[in-house]
Amino acid sequence: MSTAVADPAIRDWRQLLVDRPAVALTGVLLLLYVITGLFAPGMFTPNGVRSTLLLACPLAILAASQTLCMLTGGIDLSTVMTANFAAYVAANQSGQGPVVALGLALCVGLAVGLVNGIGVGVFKVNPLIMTLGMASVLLGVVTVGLVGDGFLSGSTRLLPVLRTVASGTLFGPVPNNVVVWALVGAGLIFGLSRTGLGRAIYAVGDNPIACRLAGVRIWQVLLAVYVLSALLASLGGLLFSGISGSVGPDQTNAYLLPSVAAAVIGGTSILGGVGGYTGTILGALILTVLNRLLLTLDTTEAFRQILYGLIVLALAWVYVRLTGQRGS
Amino acid sequence: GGGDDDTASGGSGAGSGQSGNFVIGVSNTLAGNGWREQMICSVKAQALASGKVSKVIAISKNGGPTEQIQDLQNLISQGANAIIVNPSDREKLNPVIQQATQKKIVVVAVDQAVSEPTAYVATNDQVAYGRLGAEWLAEKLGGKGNVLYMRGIDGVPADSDRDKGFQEVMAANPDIKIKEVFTGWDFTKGGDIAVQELGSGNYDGVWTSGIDYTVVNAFKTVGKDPVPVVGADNNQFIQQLLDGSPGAAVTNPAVIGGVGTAIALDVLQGKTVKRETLLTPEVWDAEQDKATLEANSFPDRDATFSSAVSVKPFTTYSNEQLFACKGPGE
Amino acid sequence: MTATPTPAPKAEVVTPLPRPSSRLERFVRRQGWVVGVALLLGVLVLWRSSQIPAFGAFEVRGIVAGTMTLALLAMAQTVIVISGGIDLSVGAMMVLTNCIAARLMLEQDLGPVVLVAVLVVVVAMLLSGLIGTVAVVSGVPDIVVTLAASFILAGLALIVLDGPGGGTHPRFQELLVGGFDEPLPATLWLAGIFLVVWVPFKRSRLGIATYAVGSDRAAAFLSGLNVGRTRIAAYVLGGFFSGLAGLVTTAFTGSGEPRASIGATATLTSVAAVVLGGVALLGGSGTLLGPMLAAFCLALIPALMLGLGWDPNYAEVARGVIIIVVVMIGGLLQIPRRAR
Amino acid sequence: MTQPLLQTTAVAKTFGPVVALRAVDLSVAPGEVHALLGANGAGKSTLVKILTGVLRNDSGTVAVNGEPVVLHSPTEARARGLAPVYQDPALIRDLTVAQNLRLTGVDPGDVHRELAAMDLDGLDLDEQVRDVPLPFLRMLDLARALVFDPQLLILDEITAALPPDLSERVFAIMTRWKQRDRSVLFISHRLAEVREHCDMCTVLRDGRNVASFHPGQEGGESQIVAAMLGEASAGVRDVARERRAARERDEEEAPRLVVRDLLINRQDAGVSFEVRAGEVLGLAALEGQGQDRLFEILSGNVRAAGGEILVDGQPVAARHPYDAIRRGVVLVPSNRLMALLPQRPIRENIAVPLFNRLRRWGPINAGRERRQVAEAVTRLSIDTRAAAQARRLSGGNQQKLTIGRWLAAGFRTLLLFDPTRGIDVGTKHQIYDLIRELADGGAAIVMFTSELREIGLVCDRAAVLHNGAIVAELPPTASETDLLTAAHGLEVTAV
Ligand SMILES: Nc1ncnc2c1ncn2[C@@H]1O[C@H](COP(=O)(O)OP(=O)(O)OP(=O)(O)O)[C@@H](O)[C@H]1O
Ligand SMILES: Nc1ncnc2c1ncn2[C@@H]1O[C@H](COP(=O)(O)OP(=O)(O)OP(=O)(O)O)[C@@H](O)[C@H]1O
Ligand SMILES: [Mg+2]
Ligand SMILES: [Mg+2]
Repeated sequence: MSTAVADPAIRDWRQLLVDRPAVALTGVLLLLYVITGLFAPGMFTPNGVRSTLLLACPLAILAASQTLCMLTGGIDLSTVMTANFAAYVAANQSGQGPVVALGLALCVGLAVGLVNGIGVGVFKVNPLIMTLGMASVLLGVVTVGLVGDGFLSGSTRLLPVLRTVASGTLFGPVPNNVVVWALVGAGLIFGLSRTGLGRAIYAVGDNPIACRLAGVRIWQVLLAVYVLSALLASLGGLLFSGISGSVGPDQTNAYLLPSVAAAVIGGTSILGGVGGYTGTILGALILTVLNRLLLTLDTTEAFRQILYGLIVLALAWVYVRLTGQRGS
Repeated sequence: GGGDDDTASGGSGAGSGQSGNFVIGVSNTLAGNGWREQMICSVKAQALASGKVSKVIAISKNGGPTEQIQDLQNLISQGANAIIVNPSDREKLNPVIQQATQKKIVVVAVDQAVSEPTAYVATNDQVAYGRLGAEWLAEKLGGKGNVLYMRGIDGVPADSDRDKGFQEVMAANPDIKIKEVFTGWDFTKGGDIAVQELGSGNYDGVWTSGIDYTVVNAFKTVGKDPVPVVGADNNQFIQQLLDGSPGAAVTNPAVIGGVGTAIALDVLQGKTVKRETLLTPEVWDAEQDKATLEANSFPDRDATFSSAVSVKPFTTYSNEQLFACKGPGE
Repeated sequence: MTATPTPAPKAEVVTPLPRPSSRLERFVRRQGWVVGVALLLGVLVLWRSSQIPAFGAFEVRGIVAGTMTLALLAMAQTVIVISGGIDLSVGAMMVLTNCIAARLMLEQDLGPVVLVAVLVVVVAMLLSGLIGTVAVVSGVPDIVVTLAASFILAGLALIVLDGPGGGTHPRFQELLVGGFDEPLPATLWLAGIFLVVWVPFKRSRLGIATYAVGSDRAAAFLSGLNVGRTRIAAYVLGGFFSGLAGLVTTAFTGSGEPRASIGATATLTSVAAVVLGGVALLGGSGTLLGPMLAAFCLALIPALMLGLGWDPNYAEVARGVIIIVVVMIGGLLQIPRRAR
Repeated sequence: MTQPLLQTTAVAKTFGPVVALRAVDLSVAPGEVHALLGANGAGKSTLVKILTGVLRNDSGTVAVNGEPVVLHSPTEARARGLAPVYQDPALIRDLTVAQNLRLTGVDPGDVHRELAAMDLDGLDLDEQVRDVPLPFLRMLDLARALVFDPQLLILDEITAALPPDLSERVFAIMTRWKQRDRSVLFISHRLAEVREHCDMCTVLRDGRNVASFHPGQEGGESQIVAAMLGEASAGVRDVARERRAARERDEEEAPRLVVRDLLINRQDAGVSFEVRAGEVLGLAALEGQGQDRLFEILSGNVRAAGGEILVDGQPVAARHPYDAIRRGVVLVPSNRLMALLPQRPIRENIAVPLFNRLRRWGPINAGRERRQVAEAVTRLSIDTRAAAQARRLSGGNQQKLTIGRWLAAGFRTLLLFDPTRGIDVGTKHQIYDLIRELADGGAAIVMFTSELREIGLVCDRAAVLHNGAIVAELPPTASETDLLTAAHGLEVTAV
């Protein structure tokens, strides 16, 4: 820990990275995109841009729910199971029309979020354990529902509206689902910085004791966060199913760790109190482009995993170094 | 597996000819997968239709060989007379299967083979699956073009076998350029990869290892015209073919479970049965086999429902029994 | 308590010594949870044995050998949690060591196979120590470091073995997990590791230091401990256990499997076992025995469901609910103690 | 003159923007019991930590027996003959006492011997630390330090938590050490102890040693107090005093906050007092008389064991600080870690209470918020250069933030717990002025202070807390000696 005052230029540069991680991350993203483009020229076509946006969208939405939880110093390990469950329910109930099907899917999110929120907020169960347990419960419920003549068995038909949202094109390289993403993103960015709830979320993550003394009822904030998180997870699951045109009981499982990674890369601290959704958006885009690069390079799955891990670790390390905040 | 058709050495005397109260165990390590669930339903349906079974105990939960070994042990402990197992590994289950046969339990590996000689094996011919689809595609493309080759999971026997059949055909068609990717037999992941590949590359045909309908969807997602896609007999894919997507379905019947059950019951009743039963896939062309496709289209079943619902002469259940998915006494 | 007035009169009052707690009280306070888990395990085993026609060596071996991996992973997680960390890479470490072992042991004689086994455990200890070092040096929270490490280890596993494969010596399998009707080897190994590794460790200065660092890093530092080195040592010991878990997997299945999802599931279950075993996630308390027994309880649930004629997938639900409820109860039990 | 056993020269230490020590010269002779004195936050404990290798000084030198040393760890310090008993017990709660001892490489048998020498051999070393009462933990800490047979025994406020009989045993050890021609560095806020048992004292103020003399001499105690307090800048001081004098008292007004027989701990006698609008009640107490808990109870953070709190005549049974805040009762804790959002900007720090209601979870009126925050910032003249993260602010500015929060949110009764701890003189007086201004604006204020002088500066009345009960109510003009006497639980004769 050097307390010596660094050269002012360096200090400014560091300060910029600390205060505006988005700037640095955008740089990383553009660089990565260009590098990928050199190997896959298709990336520079509208279609290349479009498929990047398309694939980043559900990841970014799952990462949004992770971001919210992490800002309060928690984590949500049940996001992907919630996403799977919700998407499956929507496809399973699509016969009843889009309103009922989507409503039921969001109800899944609401229920999961309420239970998580009550566990974490009211009963003060460690979020890791609470959401881990919840993931286990959901896995069991979904599988039980699927096997034999369970409540989820029977035909699954993707809602046409999800196909339209996921595969339609708004204009140029912009797919329809970016609209949903933009709405969610705008809502989150505005919500986190310009609403009372947003302020409370940061405050609870930064110092729960101070929050309590300032009269903030922490359980309410946590309940809201976990409900929002689960609703976002449901939405992510729905968009996911729209892109692939399929649902499966484990379709988003591979996105659990990337969703955390996107938030970490985006500068959200797992200890709470700092970060935001702008960074997460960039984190999700970076991971998507990185994925594409690794796919193009014909690297093995093995190499991809290793690089993935190293990059997440390196970025987290850089943040801790820059901001001088160390783990407890 | 050997080409000579010995009978399996274990379990043949187990049933001692009596009928009626057999308990059949099922072990599956991919829970909630439509194809696998249908496989289990076909076991139940066949058990019911046979009238010789009192109970089917199905363990369908996610896991690998480690878990499956335990599942098999549990089925042995529960007193099963025959076990239908979709093995998660060719070798690793051998010791526990040996244990089962020592305890006079008939073990039938379905869908994928095990190397244990005391077990019976009923599989779809995966080499033929790879070859037939590839032949269809090569012919469709006139022997040249770019093909997106979407495999399953690297190293899994079924994938290697299919690759063998596929590569045989490709060796004969040197003008076809292939780009190989692995889908992990995951519809979502396969769809993702298809979006990326089709979005930025140019392909004249796609061969899939059964991850088919999400690939067809990907054409719409990236806004390109579909090219011929070789898929499996997934219900949704059949619909897409009927709706005019170019392509062909190569059957990979999930009711192989029912086939295995029929074999197990034969053994239990003292009949002599070949150790290996190999089912040869059929190819259903979108244009030429419309009638077959329509006969095997089940619009109100699941997207991944395997449309080949019976395998004669093994299965004897009705479609209703299969759809009901109820074993004896349920 | 009164302050000394000016001028201080010589104190007449004698402050009484605290009443020493009885052995029983102490035992209940320190080992009560473990005893509870042990009782629960006993009940579950009895229940299971009543469900099936014959409960004998075959069943016992099935339970012990089948759960050994999980029990070892739970131990790995326990050590690291006690030291105040958490390791989301234990499962991936197990997968990696499984793959290394299976690859190197393929078609080897027993001698080399045993050598490989030692080597693999050493590799696991080194890697885990490296992960711990990164966590200590970088100051990045353990959870992020080990999460990233789990990707890296899973990737390495795929490099070692690009698909299911490899093999081992049949004698090695028998030595580690025993034949189908031999519950003894697996049981002896677990008991042996507990007695030979854990008990001396817990009594050693390093063991006490591990608890100290997990309980209160600042106070541990004031007591003259090298906090970083102690934390790394915990990771090394954790690596020892995960390495053993990999070996047991190799022995149990006779081959290697690089699938990452196996590791991820195992990691989460190890955390669950730790929590069920009465080890506080905050660190500094708990024993190795609790999580070990808890792993067995968790593993018995699906079999019990099957015996009840329920879909064994309800076991997942039961597992999740049990974890959450136990943590809630643990939290409630803590309240009166904290108030002291 | 003989060579000092310990000599520090210009030792300095800063924690980020907080300057704990500026330049400290300290010299301890062999065979001397040396007192280290100073107000809260003067830097005593920081110095102890530097002397024992826990912290590294930014500059300056430490010499032991004339040889300059750089200490990297407590173990190294012990090897040099410096053994500490820290202010906070350095025992790990989850371990047994014996395990703790083994950690430090101490044989439990040796400790048992030392304990026996102090007549405490009944202590069971296999007990878990969390189950041993605090005074005995202190004695254990001491016994552990003694095992090292140090040249210099460093005792940081060891007597603060000890009952008189145990304190006596500590003094006996100090005497024994002196007789063996070894030394003790003794830290205490109890001047009587210092006067009676110490040969020399050094007083720290504002991070410097400001005086060194023999405390037992005639007038030693007042000399210590003078050195500790320093000459407060008289001009500013009078502003607060004048304001108070100018206040028109309205005795008819109903009391804002009434506390009746409030039990801080179950066995206490109970606390009773009243505060009116426009009045500042000063609370004086020695360390550990239940003042922290009293404030936590008043602010709704913890529940009382019994008794009654009335706000504007209405009984309040707050289950959460929110309930108290709704009744206008707000707390400024002394520990900024309990009040700050260290990683958030000034603006969010000030605005937290504004969002503690579900109703306020919606969009923020940015303009209004900015105005409210700016007003608080201006009124407290908070330095906003490091506004992006509160943890980058200096200690004084951090403290202002915690008050500014309530200026923005509004309140009727203000609970201030040692609001000027660790703050420099200039800022202190700004805060005194502010307190008076707030009172004049109609607020009722209860202020606990560890600097008795502040009672005379800002308060209208003083209440003295001892052993969980108010033992005296004194006018602000009461001398510090009177306050101190009362704080010790003794009768104050002349007022
Ligand atoms: N780790 C730290 N980080 C930041 N500031 C610190 C730290 N430790 C001490 N300080 C600050 O240094 C100053 C001196 O603190 P120190 O504990 O040495 O005071 P003290 O004289 O021992 O006071 P007391 O009589 O209350 O024990 C205080 O302002 C304190 O807030
Ligand atoms: N890292 C930083 N970045 C920007 N500004 C800083 C930083 N650290 C300190 N400052 C600013 O420099 C000012 C001077 O800091 P310093 O610690 O000297 O204050 P101080 O005189 O001790 O004040 P106080 O009496 O309130 O403690 C602080 O008020 C703060 O706003
Ligand atoms: Mg300062
Ligand atoms: Mg101090």
